[in-house]
Amino acid sequence: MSTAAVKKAGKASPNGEAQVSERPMPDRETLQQWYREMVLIRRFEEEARVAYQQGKIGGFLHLYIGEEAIAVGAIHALRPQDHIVTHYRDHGHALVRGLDPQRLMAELYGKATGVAKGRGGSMHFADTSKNFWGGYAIVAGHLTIAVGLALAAQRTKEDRVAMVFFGDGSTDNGQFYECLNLAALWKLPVIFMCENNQYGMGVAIEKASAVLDVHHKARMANIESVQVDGMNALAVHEAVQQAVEYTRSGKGPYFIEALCYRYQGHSVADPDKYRDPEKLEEWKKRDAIERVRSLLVEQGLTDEDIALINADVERQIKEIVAFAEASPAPDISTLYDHTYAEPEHQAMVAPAT
Amino acid sequence: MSTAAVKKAGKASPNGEAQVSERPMPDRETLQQWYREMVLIRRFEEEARVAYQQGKIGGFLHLYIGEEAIAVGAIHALRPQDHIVTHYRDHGHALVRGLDPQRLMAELYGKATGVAKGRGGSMHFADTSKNFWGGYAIVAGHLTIAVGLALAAQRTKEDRVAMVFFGDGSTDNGQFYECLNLAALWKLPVIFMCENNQYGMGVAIEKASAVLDVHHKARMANIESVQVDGMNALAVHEAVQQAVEYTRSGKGPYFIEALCYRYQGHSVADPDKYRDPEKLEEWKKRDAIERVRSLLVEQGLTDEDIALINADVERQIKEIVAFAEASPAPDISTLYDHTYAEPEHQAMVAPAT
Amino acid sequence: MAVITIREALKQALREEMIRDERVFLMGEDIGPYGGAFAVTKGLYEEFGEERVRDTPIAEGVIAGAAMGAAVGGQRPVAEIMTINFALLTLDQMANHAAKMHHMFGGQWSVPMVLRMAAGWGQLSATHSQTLEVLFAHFPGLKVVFPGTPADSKGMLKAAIRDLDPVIFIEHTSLYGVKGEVPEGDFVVPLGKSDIKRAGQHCTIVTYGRMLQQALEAAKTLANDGIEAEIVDLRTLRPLDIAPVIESVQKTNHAIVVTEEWPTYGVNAEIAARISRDAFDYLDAPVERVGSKEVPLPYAKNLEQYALPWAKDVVTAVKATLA
Amino acid sequence: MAVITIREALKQALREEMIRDERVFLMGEDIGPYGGAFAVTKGLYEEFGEERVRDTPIAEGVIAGAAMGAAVGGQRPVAEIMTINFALLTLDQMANHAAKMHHMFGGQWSVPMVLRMAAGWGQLSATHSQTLEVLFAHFPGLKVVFPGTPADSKGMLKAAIRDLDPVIFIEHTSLYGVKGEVPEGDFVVPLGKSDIKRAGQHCTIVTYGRMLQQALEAAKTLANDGIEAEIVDLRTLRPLDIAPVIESVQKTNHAIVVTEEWPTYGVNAEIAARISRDAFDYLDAPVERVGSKEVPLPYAKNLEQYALPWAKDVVTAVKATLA
Ligand SMILES: Cc1ncc(C[n+]2csc(CCOP(=O)(O)OP(=O)(O)O)c2C)c(N)n1
Ligand SMILES: Cc1ncc(C[n+]2csc(CCOP(=O)(O)OP(=O)(O)O)c2C)c(N)n1
Ligand SMILES: [Mg+2]
Ligand SMILES: [Mg+2]
Repeated sequence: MSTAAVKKAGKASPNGEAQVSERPMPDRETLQQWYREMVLIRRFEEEARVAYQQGKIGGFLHLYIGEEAIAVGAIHALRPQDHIVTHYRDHGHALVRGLDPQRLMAELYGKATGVAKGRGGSMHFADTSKNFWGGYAIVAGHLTIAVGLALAAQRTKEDRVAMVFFGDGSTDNGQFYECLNLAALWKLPVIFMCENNQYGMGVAIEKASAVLDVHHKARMANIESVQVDGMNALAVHEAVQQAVEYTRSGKGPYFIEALCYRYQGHSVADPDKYRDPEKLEEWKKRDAIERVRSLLVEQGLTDEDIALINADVERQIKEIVAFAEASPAPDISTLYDHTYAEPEHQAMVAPAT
Repeated sequence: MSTAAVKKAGKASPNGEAQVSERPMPDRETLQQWYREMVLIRRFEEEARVAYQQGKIGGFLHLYIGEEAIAVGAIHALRPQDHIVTHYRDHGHALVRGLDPQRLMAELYGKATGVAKGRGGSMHFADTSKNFWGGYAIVAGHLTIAVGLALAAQRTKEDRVAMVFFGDGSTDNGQFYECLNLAALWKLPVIFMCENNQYGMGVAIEKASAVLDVHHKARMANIESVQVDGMNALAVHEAVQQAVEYTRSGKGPYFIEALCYRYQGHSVADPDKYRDPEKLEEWKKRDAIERVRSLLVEQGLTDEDIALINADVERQIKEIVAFAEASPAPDISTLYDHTYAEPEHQAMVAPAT
Repeated sequence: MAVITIREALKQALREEMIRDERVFLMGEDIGPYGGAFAVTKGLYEEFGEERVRDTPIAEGVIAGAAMGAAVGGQRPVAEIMTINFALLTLDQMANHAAKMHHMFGGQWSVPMVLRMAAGWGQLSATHSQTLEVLFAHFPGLKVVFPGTPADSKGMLKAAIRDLDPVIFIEHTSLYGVKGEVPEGDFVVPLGKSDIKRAGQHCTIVTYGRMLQQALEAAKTLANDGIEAEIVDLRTLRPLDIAPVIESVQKTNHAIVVTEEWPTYGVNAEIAARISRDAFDYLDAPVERVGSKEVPLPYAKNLEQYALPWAKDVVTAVKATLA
Repeated sequence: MAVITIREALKQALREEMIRDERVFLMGEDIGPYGGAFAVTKGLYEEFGEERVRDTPIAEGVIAGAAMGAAVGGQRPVAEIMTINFALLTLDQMANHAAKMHHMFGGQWSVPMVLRMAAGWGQLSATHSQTLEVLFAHFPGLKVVFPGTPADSKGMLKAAIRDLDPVIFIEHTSLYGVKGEVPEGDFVVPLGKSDIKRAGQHCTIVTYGRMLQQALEAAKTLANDGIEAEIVDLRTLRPLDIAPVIESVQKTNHAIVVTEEWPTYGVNAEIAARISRDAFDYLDAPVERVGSKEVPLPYAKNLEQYALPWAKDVVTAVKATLA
């Protein structure tokens, strides 16, 4: 394998100094899988966008397109028992974690077969069997859940870490800070994974944060932190491997800032008039999927091999959409379901229909 | 004047490096005034404690005894137009700012003549004519008020800074963090004055904060910060002078951590069983009043001169208590007063009696 | 009179007050170049510049709190919380601080600030679909305004900005496009006054906000069946002007309270309780209550629409009451 | 049966549940070596150690939030918020997250946590004297418990800890010293059941928390005048068990709702509205409401005592209703 590629991956050490990687490059099968997953995320979201424009999907639809390297690099450095909590921009994380794509699309369609039975929609993907504890829509509020999951793991001495995804905009919120401090104080096994796409909706980070190197914020709580290239799945992967090792060894939380740029508006409804199109083009030149594709080519895959993968994704996308389309809407009679977990209290709230 | 004393005062530069002071030492009159104020604070509170034990004062009574150097050093570095906001441990700040001590004691007694007409009590001293915008009892919540006052000053281009006092325990709260970030981002003329007495009620700072050098927390928001000896009024004064100059010049907020130790429990009701009595004795050896007293002696005051000051304070204390005792309780008919400032809405809420 | 949308009415109010008074400024998330999440502030950044139209970090506590402090310092801030769901993060500032200051310090100063926020839904799922006005309305010292027409939106926002006390000003996302006549000139509608939006003699519908529009629609349907509903629009939830409600019920002898929130422990409950007591001898039937079904609002469209209250639910409730 | 204080009853509940279930742990400000601001946890740190009795920073958001996350992760956290006034800082966590999770994710998991907090006053002035249970009770998905006796305090805290859903457990500082009989053994009182605390035929007093004790006192005074009040203790405010209330009013034909909060938009309103509707044909007089005067509570003792509701106010209200 080429060490050049790994150097390019830019493994970074705690507190930001670049280091030469000693980790082996992921093998070809792995890279192929990553490539396929990133293409799946992108295609899944493109289809979702179409369905949204057709009125089949409602509410907000926040696309992850352009940021795929982060989910792929990060989540593959976790083990199945590790917990994941994320924000509303959650499609990528859910797909990489292996949630059933058909049930995810069904959730977008608001169908009874959706992962949240159509209750959550785009912002609230979850599957407890995958230790995927949900996407959340209150900026920064969900960080506490990851801190708590890490606390549970610490209490029971389980070998688990909790990873939480959030945006740069979240790091100006008080709940973020309280989470950093408690996690550091109690040495909780939580990895803070900041997807710094440099905007919170239409507000540029310069207009929202007094600190532009977001990972520096972790240091106010004495938390090890690193900035990585969020367009590069390998770089993210290495950083997260290192974070997981650090955290599993009982040293406490870890903070990773992955620099990236979303390819479209904040949500599908946002015409994105506040960003410089040229800057966006610059970022697109560093496209995460393209980067892994060219690594695969370096490693001997032909254009045909890659076309085969793409075609397989297309086939799957068709199945996904077909499943969502064909699924039934939730039955009105189920509206009150799951208001309470305790059966007797649930019985008190569900009026006879 | 003795430069030694000033060096001893330990002027510190932004971000903590010690510097040799170039400022002149306060003159004898000034020092005498500071001495008198510190004695007044201490005696005022001792009297209040007695009245509390006699049931004449209710609620919470948080004493400032041991921390007097901070109020004196800090507030005398401000100008009358500068705003002050503080927490519930507010007696010292109010007295130094020149709020009428008789009306302050009357407030403790819950009398109509109190600064807040008996509505606020110990935790809520205020006098708008002194730009003293109140003590507040929600930890960290009041920092926003100072940030807003600074914003008002910035908007109107008034030459004013806002100073906010708060404890170390407050610096673990999300509202603290949001205030730092906004103040830094908008370069607001606010001085954060942290009274680090190393405890938040019965919890030692080590059990509450992942960062023990509290002023380091300011740097995460790119705010200049310094740690000073909070037992030394001169050191505090120098640091605040420097902060005011910095902030007035438009450079934005400034953060000062004054290291201190309270001499008694969190409030009068706290038996203070969780702290090491020996450590407390160590701190008492560095008593703020003693320190200024010996400076005065160095400058030629005799024990008699000092006894005269003390006696004058005693005389005043008697008047203060007599005023509070003699004042009437608020009339029941005034209960609804000031619920709203708009007369027609006030009229809607005050039922006919 | 010009016919404009509620969105336009709100913007006019902001703009006119900003021109009238230098102390008025705006702060909030995405209100600048982005134009506001619901485009209410669109164009104001361009007109007034970034000093008076201030984008903020995503930090609701300090948005409310710094606005409060600026008000204490003599300014007239209008802060925007993008949606009422996030306003839970401002409750400490508004309820523990802004609501208390005037009283707790013996009337020395007041807090002339406005906190605008949008209630609403639209397949946004449970955390983004709440109508939580009652949380603020519970606190003496706060004022809570929830207008339902373009004229009231403009006139009451102007009144709120001029008001000496802290005002929670609630808008509804599904109302922004609603059109209506708005008088020209410096049009101000006083806070704290309920308003009869439709006269009728058979029953009284008490409502505000989005449900005012639904109630008006329901009244049309009912009129076809010969039922003339009187509609009392509360507009201000605190301080509450209940007299017009009681007078109306004394005339109609029937009352239906219609709110969008979960009725349990909602504004709905207070109004029903007040009518039941103050018009006790006039009521020919129990006060009926219409609101959302008591579940976190689901994403799926059919569930969402079913859980929310509509004109038809008002019609049903009125008929049940009159039956 | 042992006669113990509410403080002791609460501590017993915590202690027994911690012994019974390793997953139970405590977290909150000053609950460790300090023993808790109101001494409820005194001794538990010494008995269970700092892993299970965790002092926290003064950061209510993450106290509630980390407890919630630990519950999601299979633990049974009991978090303490020193006083309910600071619980405004937990509303986002409790109302936007804990309350919603079970429903919003289609029932995949639940949030078995307890958030304990003390309401109360005592010359603490406006920001430290609130009784804000209604803010939590408004949210479907939350459970809100407010016991008024030692037995209920112990039994319901144990029930709350074993409950699968998020429970807001409210105590009252002026009740901690109240004594009463508490059954021995593993004594659990189910949530969601109102309880007749005194039988009577002339009027129904609906109450909970501190006002239960005041109502019991009032009932004694009334009995001297030949008035037998029936007292219904709600105990759980959500889910609300209203049937015993309605049944009682059907018998007594008179109802008085007694709460310590500001009645406007309070729990008080909901109960009054429900009685007025569901017992419409049985009421001989309007439902009377007793609560605090609607101002931020002042520090001065005379004002404070005057603003708060007492047994004598209950007596007055009952007599007015029966007049
Ligand atoms: C507490 C809160 N405030 C405001 C919002 C509205 N809002 C939703 S997403 C968003 C921007 C968040 O930016 P960032 O954290 O950087 O994530 P990104 O969308 O860029 O991935 C805002 C302001 C919210 N959901 N929650
Ligand atoms: C938000 C909030 N949480 C908890 C409390 C209870 N409380 C009052 S003072 C205090 C300790 C504060 O410590 P610190 O900020 O260091 O100030 P100090 O009392 O040491 O001067 C606590 C926990 C409160 N008043 N507000
Ligand atoms: Mg972002
Ligand atoms: Mg302290």
